Amino acid sequence: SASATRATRAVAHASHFLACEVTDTGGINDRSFNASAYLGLQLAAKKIPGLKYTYLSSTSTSDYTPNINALIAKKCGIIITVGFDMASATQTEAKAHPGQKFSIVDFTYAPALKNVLALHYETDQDGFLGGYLAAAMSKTGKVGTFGGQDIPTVTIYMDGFVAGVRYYDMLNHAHVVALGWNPAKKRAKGSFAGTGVFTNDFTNQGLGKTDATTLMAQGADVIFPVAGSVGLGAAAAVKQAGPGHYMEWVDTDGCVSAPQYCSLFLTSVTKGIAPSVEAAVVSAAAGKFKGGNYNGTLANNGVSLSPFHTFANKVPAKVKTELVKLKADIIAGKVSTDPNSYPAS
Amino acid sequence: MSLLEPEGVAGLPGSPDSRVVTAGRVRGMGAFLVAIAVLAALAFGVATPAGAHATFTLGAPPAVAVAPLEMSVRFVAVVCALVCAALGVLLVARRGARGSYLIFSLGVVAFVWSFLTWAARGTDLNFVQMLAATLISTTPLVYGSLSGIMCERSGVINIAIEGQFLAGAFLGAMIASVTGDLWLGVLAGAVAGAAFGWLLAFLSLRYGADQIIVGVVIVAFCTGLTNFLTAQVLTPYQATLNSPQTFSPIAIPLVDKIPVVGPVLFDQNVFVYLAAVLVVVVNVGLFRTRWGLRVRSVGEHPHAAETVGIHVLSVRYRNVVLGGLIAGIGGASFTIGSVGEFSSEMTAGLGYVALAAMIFGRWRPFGALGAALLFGFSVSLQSFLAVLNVGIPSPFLAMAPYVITVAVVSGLVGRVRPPAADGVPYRRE
Amino acid sequence: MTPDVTPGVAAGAAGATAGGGPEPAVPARRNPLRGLVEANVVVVTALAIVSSLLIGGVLIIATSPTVLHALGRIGSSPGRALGVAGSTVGDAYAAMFTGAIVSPSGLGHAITTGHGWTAVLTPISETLVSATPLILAGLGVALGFSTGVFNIGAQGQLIAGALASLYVGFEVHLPIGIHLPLVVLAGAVGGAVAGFVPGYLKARTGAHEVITTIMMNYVFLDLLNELLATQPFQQPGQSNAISRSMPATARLPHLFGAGLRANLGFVVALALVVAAAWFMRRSTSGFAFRVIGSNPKAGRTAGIDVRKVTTAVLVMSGALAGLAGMATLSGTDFFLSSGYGGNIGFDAITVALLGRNRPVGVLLGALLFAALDVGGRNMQAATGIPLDLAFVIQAIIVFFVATPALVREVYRLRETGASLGQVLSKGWGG
Amino acid sequence: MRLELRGVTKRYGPLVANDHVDLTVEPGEIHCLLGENGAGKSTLMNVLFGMARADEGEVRIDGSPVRFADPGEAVAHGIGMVHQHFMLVPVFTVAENVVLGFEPTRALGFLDRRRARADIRLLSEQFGLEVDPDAVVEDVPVGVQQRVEILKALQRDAKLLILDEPTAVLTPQESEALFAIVRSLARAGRSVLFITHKLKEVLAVADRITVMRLGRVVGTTTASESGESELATMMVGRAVELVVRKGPARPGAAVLEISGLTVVDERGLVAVDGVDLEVRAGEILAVAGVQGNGQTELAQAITGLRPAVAGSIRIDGEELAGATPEAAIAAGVANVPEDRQVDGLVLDMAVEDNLVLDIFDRAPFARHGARDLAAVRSNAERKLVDFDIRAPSVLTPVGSLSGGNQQKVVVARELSRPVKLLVASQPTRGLDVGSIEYVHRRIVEERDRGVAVLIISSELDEVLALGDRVAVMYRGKITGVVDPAAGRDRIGLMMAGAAADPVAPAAPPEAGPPDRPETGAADPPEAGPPACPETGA
Ligand SMILES: Nc1ncnc2c1ncn2[C@@H]1O[C@H](COP(=O)(O)OP(=O)(O)OP(=O)(O)O)[C@@H](O)[C@H]1O
Ligand SMILES: Nc1ncnc2c1ncn2[C@@H]1O[C@H](COP(=O)(O)OP(=O)(O)OP(=O)(O)O)[C@@H](O)[C@H]1O
Ligand SMILES: [Mg+2]
Ligand SMILES: [Mg+2]
Repeated sequence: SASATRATRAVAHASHFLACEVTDTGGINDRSFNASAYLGLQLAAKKIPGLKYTYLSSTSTSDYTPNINALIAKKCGIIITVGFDMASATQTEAKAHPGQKFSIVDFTYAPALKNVLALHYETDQDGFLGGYLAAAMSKTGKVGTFGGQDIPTVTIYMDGFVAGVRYYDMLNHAHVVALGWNPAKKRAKGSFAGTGVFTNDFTNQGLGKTDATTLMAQGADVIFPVAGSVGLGAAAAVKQAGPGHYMEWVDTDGCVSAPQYCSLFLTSVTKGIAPSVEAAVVSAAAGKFKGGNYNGTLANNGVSLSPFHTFANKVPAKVKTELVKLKADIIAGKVSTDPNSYPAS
Repeated sequence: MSLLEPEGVAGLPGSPDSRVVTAGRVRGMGAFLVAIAVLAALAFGVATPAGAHATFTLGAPPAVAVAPLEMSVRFVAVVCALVCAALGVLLVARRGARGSYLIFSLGVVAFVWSFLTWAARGTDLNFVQMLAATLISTTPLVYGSLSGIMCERSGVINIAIEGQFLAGAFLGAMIASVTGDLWLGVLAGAVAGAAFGWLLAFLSLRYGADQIIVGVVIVAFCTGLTNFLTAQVLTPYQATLNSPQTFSPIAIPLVDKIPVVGPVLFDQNVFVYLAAVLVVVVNVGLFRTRWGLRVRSVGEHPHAAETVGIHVLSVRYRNVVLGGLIAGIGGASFTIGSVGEFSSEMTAGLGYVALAAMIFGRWRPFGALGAALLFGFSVSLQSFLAVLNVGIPSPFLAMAPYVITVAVVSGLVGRVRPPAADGVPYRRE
Repeated sequence: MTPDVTPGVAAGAAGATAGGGPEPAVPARRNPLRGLVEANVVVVTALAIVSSLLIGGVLIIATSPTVLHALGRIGSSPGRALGVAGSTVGDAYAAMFTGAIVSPSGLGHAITTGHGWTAVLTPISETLVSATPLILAGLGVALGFSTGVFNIGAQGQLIAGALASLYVGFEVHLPIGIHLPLVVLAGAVGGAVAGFVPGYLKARTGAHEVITTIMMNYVFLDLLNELLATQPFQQPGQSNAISRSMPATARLPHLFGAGLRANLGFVVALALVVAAAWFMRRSTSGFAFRVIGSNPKAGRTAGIDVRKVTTAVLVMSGALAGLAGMATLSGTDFFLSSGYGGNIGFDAITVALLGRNRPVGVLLGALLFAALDVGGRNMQAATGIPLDLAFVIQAIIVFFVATPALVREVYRLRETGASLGQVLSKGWGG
Repeated sequence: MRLELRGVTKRYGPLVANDHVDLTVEPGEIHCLLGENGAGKSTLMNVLFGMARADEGEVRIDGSPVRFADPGEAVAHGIGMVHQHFMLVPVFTVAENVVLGFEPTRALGFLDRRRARADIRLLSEQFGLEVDPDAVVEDVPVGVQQRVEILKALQRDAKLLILDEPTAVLTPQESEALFAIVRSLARAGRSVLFITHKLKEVLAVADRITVMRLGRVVGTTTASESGESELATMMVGRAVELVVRKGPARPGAAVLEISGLTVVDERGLVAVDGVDLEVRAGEILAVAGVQGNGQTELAQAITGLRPAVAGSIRIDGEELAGATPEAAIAAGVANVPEDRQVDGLVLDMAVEDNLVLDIFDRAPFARHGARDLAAVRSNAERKLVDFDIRAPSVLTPVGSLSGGNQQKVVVARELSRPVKLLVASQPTRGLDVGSIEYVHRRIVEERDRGVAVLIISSELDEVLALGDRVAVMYRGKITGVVDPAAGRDRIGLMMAGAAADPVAPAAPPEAGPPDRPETGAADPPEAGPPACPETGA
């Protein structure tokens, strides 16, 4: 945010547009959605010269409303709110200020609101690809995943991952199992309840280390943590476990956000928060903002697998081809990402 | 603690601190063991189908050193229940309290073993790796509680451990990142922790400020400052300022070849070894040396120490700074000993848990180590149970370490006696 | 520590000759405001705030690229460099002030035009809203301290209180006149239950409350997470970890109209400040609490049931923290999610000690903390300087307030009146 | 060593604790320092020992002026001090306490335990101060603690030994043993500065006597030149009655009836062993005994502070065994506890609050849960006058009163409500003669008003002066109840374990059940010389 200060202080020339973000309690450095949304603002600023941006942190849930109000008072062109916790505060303020543009990360309103662009991501789709890749790369026949908290934005990844593993298993009769997440048998719409391994904490990296170690102790050799910066703990554990242990990063491209562990990352299962926030800001700045619900999918690149980076040569060409085909099949709706569509081995 | 008698095992009777172990409590412990033995026999033995087996994998995968061991769940349950019950009866029947905790712990271990076997029925269980997972949470707690012991044995309450952790983690990461030298990072962490130890000493010893206020505020200050600097400085310059290397595990020759535990216990990074060394050093220092005798006298009865020519405030100053230094090294272990970067509030309240471990361990290094191990094991236990999918909702599993600690403290530890002058400001005249 | 007598050297020095007869009386202690109006305290506190702002200013300068850039060229244009530094810091603090108290220009505008009063009052209203849970939880912690009980569990108790309030809020359907008091009561009961556990364990088994309350914080945090994801707490139609909302009859009414968030919770907090002051000073139970806090053995000899008092203290302390949880839920948030409560339970410890464990002190300490919080938010919005700086400044203020001798030394003040640098907490007790 | 103090002045704010004090102690001299509570004796010693800094005046050792910044320097100059409140670390062993600050070490600062133990053995043989180096100090009787303190000083080779009220907690036999040590030290050419309130001791042991009052020296004399009453007058500034004036008791019905009472101490050892006792209205029963023979636990059981393992305690027929302190208070028991600072007072609370500590929640001091502060205030003002409590104001924290006045606060409180039974443990410990006179008079007044009084004291003089009957306690048992006229020697012997009746078997049973917890160093150190037997249990 050093550049933020610079940006706010820079004399506006091209535009007087101000883009703002309210973080949730995780804060701007959470290596997760708050940081990604902020990156979206920075990207937008690069695109539109003179665009200014700023953010307000929330230290508790009761900060949401005053923070939003403070930004409304600052005449922000668009206010990005981050996380489903803020859904009701955002909705209330959006209704009270119909002229104010909002965008909320990780939520969908039904019915959609006119002045809010709700951003939602079907990360089970790329999670599926991640699971497939993990299963294909596993030598032990076991892969593992764990989450930061048992909430839909986390478990949707895990569902997709497990589905991908089971799909691979079904195709190849490889007896690969996914540890750490048991998707619910009956998948109600919008509900992914199941049981699994969670740190119940998004800052204690020691717990991520413990869970990864435990998963590896039970035989997993590819770990997929869905827990923000707690995933770093898992990376440390995977590194300590030595050769033959890999992981997949989540949300952003791990080789960019956690380059020190790039050599461990088969790939990253990413969620396009930054580009979609950037798009929302750019459209608002250009006066083309439209409220409603945005759904990030493989089709619109709202979710995707990152490049293989150091594994570019280690992932067999066959697997690469299969992944490309799978992606197309998922987009086409030919392959389901519901883990319970496939037998659990 | 007797100068002229060998140090008892931590937490065991044999010192004035442990007078509180009463015959009634020992009998209660025995009865408890018998009760859980019955529970194990019924729930894990009788209620389990005869054919259920669990596989014990020993050693670190993928290079498993020892052939897996397959055992009947029912068999393990019955054997463990018998052991547990026998130890319980022993506790009830025997006279005297010496060794009670050891016997009790063995009984509990038997119970836990049968429980784990039951939980792992139909799959496999790597008990050795559980130990490795245990060490993850244990290590920082050991540093934190040793820091507390250093300060409080000299009569100054150090509630600022969490803050010293953060400072050590932050500066350790930053310096290691900038210089590329991990040892400088350790040094920086130590210096950061020591600086806040010094601040605590300066404000509370020199100006008589309330030790707990200063401690609590140091935590608030370090949290705010590291968050502030992370946002202002680290994040924009992540690549140069916040990308340190991390210490790699070092296998200790020979002992790391010990089957089963060797690869787990003796292939750790320097922070783990240092923690172990510090436990011994602090323990020996406190209870066997002139320095320790003086420190403890200052913590128990500063006026008495003063009358024999000991400089109370200098002793306290020195110890509080040393304590901060230890916490700072512990803080560095969060970053350069583990994940290789600083992130906001990454110490996640472990400084406070370390404080609890210190009290739980009765202000003794080995006691605190025991408490930290118990906590670490509880964390790893809940993780294993989650992976084994025992069907307990995850938040309840997450509570386990805390609930276990409360239960143990209430049921077993009871009243603890802090150093008599702990937290009492010393003023001459 | 008794709140009203100053032990130790200072009071002893008030006596004259050895074994002497009646002496000039020590300053009257019945006036609860004594400690506040004493020039010494006011001056020290003011200087503490000023010093902290100065240090905060240094931090702003040291981390602001704009300023550093200008300072880099201080040789060529020193005036400009200093000007940039000064205006950066000045802007930040001005934003803090207008965000927390009042915007002078807005006030002027409102006075001349008669419009825009809501905007003028918003900062104050927000400060009161932020202060409310701090006051309540701070009172709880202070009550414990003055009784020798170290309650680090306000955070967990606050969550327990909020959960209980919420349950009564959505499960019970009654007119507001009955429902709201029930909701408030539920908050107190929830916190009280959470406080009872460590209290009972301490009284019965001697389990140290520092250990048990720290652990219970985590337990309640996890319990909250579990309940948020399950019936009946989870919001229907949601799979997110969000609770149901409080119905209108369970919400604390606004004090100054719907435009301002200040609500009845603050009044409840104020009432409890008065009640707590009365309780500690004038009630027999409060006296028993203080006796046990100072010398439990003498209390026991005098026929006070130490176990009962220990349990009662943690129950009351928990109830107050529970009310803090209720106040935010029922006053402004109306639902719970996993970040609920922020850091209030820990801030409450600082506030209690900053207020020297006296109810009025807690009130003032909480208001100061809240003003810095709210002002810091505005500072971040206006200048981009992270809110965390406000927390750093809070901490430095407390450092100074807790160390009056240091302030006096720095500013070369003479010591007058009672010394502030006294011991407020009683260590671990054991 | 020749010690001279010249014009030493020490002020605490407006208070002048020492006012131009001159004092000379010759080599080989036993010099007694006398003075009422708060006269400034301890302050003077603190100045001498480097614990307080004099505002004016100088200290000379063997003619050359010295200034001590801290006790370490005083020790280096050959001064040793046994403090009024022992400066021992309770959880350390005897050996650890003795060597603290002066530790024999091996390489790397490791303690040399063997040498420490050997050094202590040697010293204790040399001076006849028997101690068990491995005993934990908090477990040993005060008499032994006293010896440890002296050993500490001797180990540092003190040429001048300061003893601040060393006999306040000792039995006559222990005191005698101490005097023997003191005399032998003096014979060896060491000087001793001896502070005490007990005039008999002064006359028995002192070569010269200096009396202080209100911070000033009022005179120096010798034992042969003066008698008890002269010294008392010099100290207090008025004539003091040294003998309690009391008429014969007129006992009424039994108020306290104890039968078969058994009580255990903290460590689960039997402390009171099947005691039967009866105290009637209007009489004073004094329980004599060396400290640590179960008197403390007896008093605690009667006042509800400690549960009875077996037996019964009845007050006016009402069973109180196992009752709470609250119930005991309600039943009409007043309790002057043994240690006023620990059990009797809340030191940082005001005098007025301490005066209602046990009745604060009753009328007239409270109504409907609210305290009546005016009533509390006026009560305190009355009590200050009635009991001659010297305090700057009723609002002064009681901790800043002198010890004597603190004791008066406790006594005043306990005697300010109608009671049936007064239990007073060591009611005059550490008080000056004037204060003792006063407290004794009040106790007798209570008796004459028909209160049953149980005095527990290790002070033989007090027992003889106050008791209408004397019960002697030894190793948890009452070894006999005798008339005070039986005489000092007889009772003194009984306190040492001799039976009341020469025919009765004298062998007392071992205290302590077989299943006592193993607490390592906690074993009772039986270390007393034959003249002054103590029990560790
Ligand atoms: N640290 C102190 N601060 C203030 N006043 C003190 C301090 N120490 C002693 N005094 C005062 O000095 C006076 C003399 O106290 P000192 O302890 O010397 O009396 P003493 O002669 O030893 O009495 P006693 O016989 O009760 O032991 C006391 O009245 C006390 O009020
Ligand atoms: N900090 C202090 N402020 C005021 N007075 C003090 C202080 N410290 C000690 N005193 C006073 O100094 C006197 C002597 O202190 P000391 O601790 O020696 O008490 P004491 O000798 O036990 O009294 P006594 O002999 O009467 O029992 C006491 O009257 C005590 O009230
Ligand atoms: Mg004295
Ligand atoms: Mg005295």
